[in-house]
Amino acid sequence: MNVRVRINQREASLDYRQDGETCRFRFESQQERDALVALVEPGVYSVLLDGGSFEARVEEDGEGVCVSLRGHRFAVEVLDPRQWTGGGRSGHLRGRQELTAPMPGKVVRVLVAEGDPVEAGQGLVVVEAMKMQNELKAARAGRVVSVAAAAGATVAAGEVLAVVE
Amino acid sequence: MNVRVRINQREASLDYRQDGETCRFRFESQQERDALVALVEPGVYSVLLDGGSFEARVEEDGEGVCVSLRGHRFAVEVLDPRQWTGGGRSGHLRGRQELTAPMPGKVVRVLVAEGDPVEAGQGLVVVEAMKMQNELKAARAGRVVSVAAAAGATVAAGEVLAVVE
Amino acid sequence: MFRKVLIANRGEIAVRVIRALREMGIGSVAVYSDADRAALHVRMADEAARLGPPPSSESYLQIERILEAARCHGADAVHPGYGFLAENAGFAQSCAEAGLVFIGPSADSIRRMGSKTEARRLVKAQGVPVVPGAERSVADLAEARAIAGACGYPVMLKAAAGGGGKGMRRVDRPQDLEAALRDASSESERAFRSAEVYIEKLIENPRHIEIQVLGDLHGNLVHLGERECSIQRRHQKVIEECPSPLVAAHPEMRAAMGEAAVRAARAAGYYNAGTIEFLVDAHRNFYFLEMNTRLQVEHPVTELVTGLDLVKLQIRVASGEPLPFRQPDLAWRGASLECRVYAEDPDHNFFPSPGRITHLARPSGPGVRLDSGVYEGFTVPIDYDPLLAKLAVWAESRQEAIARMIRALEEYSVGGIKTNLSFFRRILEDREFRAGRLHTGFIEEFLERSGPLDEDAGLEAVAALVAALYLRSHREPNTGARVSPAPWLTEGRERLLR
Amino acid sequence: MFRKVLIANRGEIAVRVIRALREMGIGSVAVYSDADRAALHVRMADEAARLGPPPSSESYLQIERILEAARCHGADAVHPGYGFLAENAGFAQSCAEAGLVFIGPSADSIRRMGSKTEARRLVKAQGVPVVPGAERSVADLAEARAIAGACGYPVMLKAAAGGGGKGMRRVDRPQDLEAALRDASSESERAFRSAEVYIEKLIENPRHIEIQVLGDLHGNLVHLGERECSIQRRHQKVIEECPSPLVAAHPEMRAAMGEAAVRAARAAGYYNAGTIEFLVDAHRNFYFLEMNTRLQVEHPVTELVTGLDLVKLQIRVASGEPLPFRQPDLAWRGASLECRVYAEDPDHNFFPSPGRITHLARPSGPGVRLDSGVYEGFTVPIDYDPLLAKLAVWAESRQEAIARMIRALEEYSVGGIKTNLSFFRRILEDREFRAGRLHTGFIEEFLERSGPLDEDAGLEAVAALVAALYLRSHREPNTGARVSPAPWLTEGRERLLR
Repeated sequence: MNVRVRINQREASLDYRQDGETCRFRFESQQERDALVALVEPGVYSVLLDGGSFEARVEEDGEGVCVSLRGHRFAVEVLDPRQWTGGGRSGHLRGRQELTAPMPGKVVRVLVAEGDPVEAGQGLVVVEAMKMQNELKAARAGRVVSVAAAAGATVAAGEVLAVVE
Repeated sequence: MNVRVRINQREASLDYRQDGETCRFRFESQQERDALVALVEPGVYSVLLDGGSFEARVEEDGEGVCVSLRGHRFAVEVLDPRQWTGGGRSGHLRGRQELTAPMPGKVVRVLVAEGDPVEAGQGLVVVEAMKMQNELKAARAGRVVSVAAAAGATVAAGEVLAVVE
Repeated sequence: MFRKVLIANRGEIAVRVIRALREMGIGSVAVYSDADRAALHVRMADEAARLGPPPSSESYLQIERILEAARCHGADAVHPGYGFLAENAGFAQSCAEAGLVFIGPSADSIRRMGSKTEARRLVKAQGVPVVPGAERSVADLAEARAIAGACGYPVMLKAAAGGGGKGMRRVDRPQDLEAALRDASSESERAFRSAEVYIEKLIENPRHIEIQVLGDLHGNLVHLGERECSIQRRHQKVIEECPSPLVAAHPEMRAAMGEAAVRAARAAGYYNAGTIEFLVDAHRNFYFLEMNTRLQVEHPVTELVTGLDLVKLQIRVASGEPLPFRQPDLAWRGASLECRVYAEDPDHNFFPSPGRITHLARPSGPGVRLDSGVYEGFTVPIDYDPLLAKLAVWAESRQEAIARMIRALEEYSVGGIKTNLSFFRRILEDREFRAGRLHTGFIEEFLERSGPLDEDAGLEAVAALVAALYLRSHREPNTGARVSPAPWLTEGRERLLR
Repeated sequence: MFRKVLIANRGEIAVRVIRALREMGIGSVAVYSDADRAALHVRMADEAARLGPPPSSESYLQIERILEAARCHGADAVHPGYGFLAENAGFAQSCAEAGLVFIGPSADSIRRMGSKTEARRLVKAQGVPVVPGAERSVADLAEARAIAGACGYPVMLKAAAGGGGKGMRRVDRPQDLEAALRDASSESERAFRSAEVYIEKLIENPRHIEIQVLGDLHGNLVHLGERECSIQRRHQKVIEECPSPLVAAHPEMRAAMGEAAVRAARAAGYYNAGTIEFLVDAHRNFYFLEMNTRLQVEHPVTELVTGLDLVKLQIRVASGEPLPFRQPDLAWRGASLECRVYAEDPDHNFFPSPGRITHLARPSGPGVRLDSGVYEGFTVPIDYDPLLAKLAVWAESRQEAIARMIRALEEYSVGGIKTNLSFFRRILEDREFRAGRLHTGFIEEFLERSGPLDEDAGLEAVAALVAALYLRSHREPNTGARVSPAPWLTEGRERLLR
């Protein structure tokens, strides 16, 4: 199976075929190699490759997965080759920032209003969760096009609080 | 729901009805009481009853379950009231002993032959498992009616090795 | 000795106390809010009593309900843990009035040390050095300006009733004072129900070194040595250790600080376990900061090095037993470190991350101690502090303890929620940390100077392969376009950690 | 120091060694049989090499394959653990010839101490007391009869190459000698590939107390105090502790036995870690039993009390470093106990119980150390020793350590297979055990005198309710008759445990 993957923001090719525990694969232009892969616990793979023993823990992370491996973490998405057109999509979203609540909590203060210009790093909304106040900041300069958050409101993780363009 | 249970060889009645986390129940002739029951992990129940906190771990054990509770273990079967006729069945099997392998292993020696009389406690078959030799003994006196085990054979847990009547 | 003790707390500290009680043959009564019905402390206790809805104001801070639970369950003593009501003199008083032994100091000691300004006056009178600043809370902005001006900027604003870093603000310039005063007061009001704030001279890059003290009801009072807690983020301790690398290099400091701590505690008529926190400047001068009139989160590092069990000793002295040792009997062996494992996302500005723990692998083996309040399948509530567990190690030397901690962290993983586990390793491998050059601004400096982790191309190939195998078995064949992570989050992450 | 070490073992001891290597920054190479592809030691090691099919004769005992793996992976040393090839002089020799450092004593020391009869001669010549008996293996039944008659019955038959209780038989009467000799020889042949057996006078109800020794390549040799291992079943240690309650009551014994142990080890030119086992009679006379020329299963209790890391010290001295301390530097603090957790059914005559672990709850918290070789989901193979894990605790006193162990055992549960976890608690709560009146026949006596556990009617009600709730959600409505457990098993269980 030949797929393209995006690994920590970088795109790469992966060709692999599985035959029982053995997995013959080629990553990018590296040599073709045989890995022995065993699923030892749900989401945990033991990989023996070139004599090395690697334990990889996979967790769902949005649309992709997060692979923890020897203290390193890799965000990996497997891209559908039929849909992949070479990065046009991410450009499409570039101008728009959706400020989402990173965790469930309570809105303590809204620091901006619709139409306000904001600078990169400017605080937009303060959310309290787990006894800590957390200021959510703008990643880039822009203008606030909408504010969905209201002081005192309870918000769920991922809920859009404001949009900046 | 009114059921009969067999708990550590003793038969008893249990009447219970569940309403969310609350479980109103009566065991034998005890008072009717409310327990708060939460399934906290697969097979693990947290029970709050009369102010006490009880953690019960349930494991499948043959046809019944084994409940571990504060260092005690209870073998519990819930008996189908339609089938339960008062102990006639266990009497039916009383004369026959099936010697089964309690664990997978290898038969090292067979110490008796068909037709041999055996005494209670007499060794019948030696099975090796996990680097230890284990002598399986007769629970009661009787006569060997069949021997299924052969030295050198690999046996599975529960496999019948010999029958004594 | 007590027959039954109610633990007026939750999480890992409630579990810690239950374990001690069990080993002492004393019954334990847990209390819980509706968010904690299935929490580990409820599962482990002998008995349990519901307090109320999830918010701590309606449950763990409800003094009357806690006393009622103690009555119903026939408890004869109460252990407050840390946080919640642990430093609430009114609670200690109410326990006494209800005929319950409060396992901690007297209400009077809590009151005297609980007011940071009174505590300053008290210990200063005993000749214990204090940070220059005001001896009382500021009345208004004008007074604050005057005091700050007299100390000289930068200054620190601190909640008079405070602790745990809440209600604290650093002020570098006069024009920032007003906003900082407002923020500190309101945070203090929320956290401690007191808006009182006082001002101290800010000591630049101090070390935070504290002394554990322990006293009985018979006038015996000893110190159990120091802990260094300079590794903090937003005034919250993150990594603690014993011995302090500074004290290890200058052993005379332990006796000097210990003696000052005992003097300070004695001035407050102190008994049971308590901690005197000091700031230490670049010249190894130490200044009284505050006293925590309770067990500390980081007490395990002292236990590992002294071989004592502080919770059992708390219970023993509360029941009237004399301390079983005197100062010269104490000995410190080896080195210990503790990491506080929080439900927070280190890759995303340490935002809290409550939720269900879907996977939990826990470290063990030689020299590893895990005090955890959670289990696989537990839902970490949004309502309380995000502390999940404390991972402590002991080894013969600090360098070995660091290596052991890194090994233990490799064995530790929590799935379903984010934790700061990966962050510890980065600090523990830092050259400055290893050299013991610590100060309370360490983490901020570290975050600024440390770049992104190097990625290993060999590991990348394995990660890609495993991800592909996982996704093939966990996902429907994909026919539509995937949504990429919001550029917002990605860029915010990069910027914030730079 | 070494760059990479191959661990020629499996299970908890392989995990133990890997942890030490990781903390020392040394690479680790695991080896595995096909039954252990997914075993914890393979998962945790940096590298792994397959040896062969499950039977140990085709995998963990395959010297050539192990050496080949070490070569392929570039290991420069081999740690043998315990069991398998740990006391195989030929293996130590082969390692040396292959240019690999064997982390243990010289092949020559193993050989001299490995022959129990030569060891007796060797240490006797140094004035170390030995149990009366033959200095060499018995040639035939006639000679055996003569020696046994001279010693006086009862006598013990022991494998000359033995260890771990295999190839041992107690003989009470002359007429039992022939069968016992045959059994002991064949068991020894299977276990050690040597049918040689020797005879010793049986000391009635002795205590088993052993001394840990440690030596470097520069002639330094110290003892690390004693361990008492009197709690045995079928000559397999079950619970070990340090200090020995007997030695704690008679402190002069530690120095006397330690000095004898060092003398015995020195006679064999010993270096690295080893253990001199003694039997101690009712008059506190001690007799050399044998030397184990390797790390012991029960080494953690010594580590917890001395604060030393025996595996790291083994590695250090093997690499040529001198011992970092001398005899007077050593100190013992507190008390430690260890329980060996086996996959066996204590309610059913301790039959082995391999299989898949469907559930695993592990103890932790203050003073608890778990050295485990398994995880939830692992299938315990039928091919090896049933040791799953070792649970050790440390506390300030023996009584506190016992209470702590009971607490830890309550937190520990293994599902899917049977274990002896419930059995420990019964022993730990026994009055004789608590009083420290131990001897190697303790468990047999205990099983005879202890009745069935009292059942608590209050708990019965809870158990019945939970079982009903569980079965309703896990079973199809039951329409046919259930099969009751075979009367065979039920009655066998009752009888055997009485």
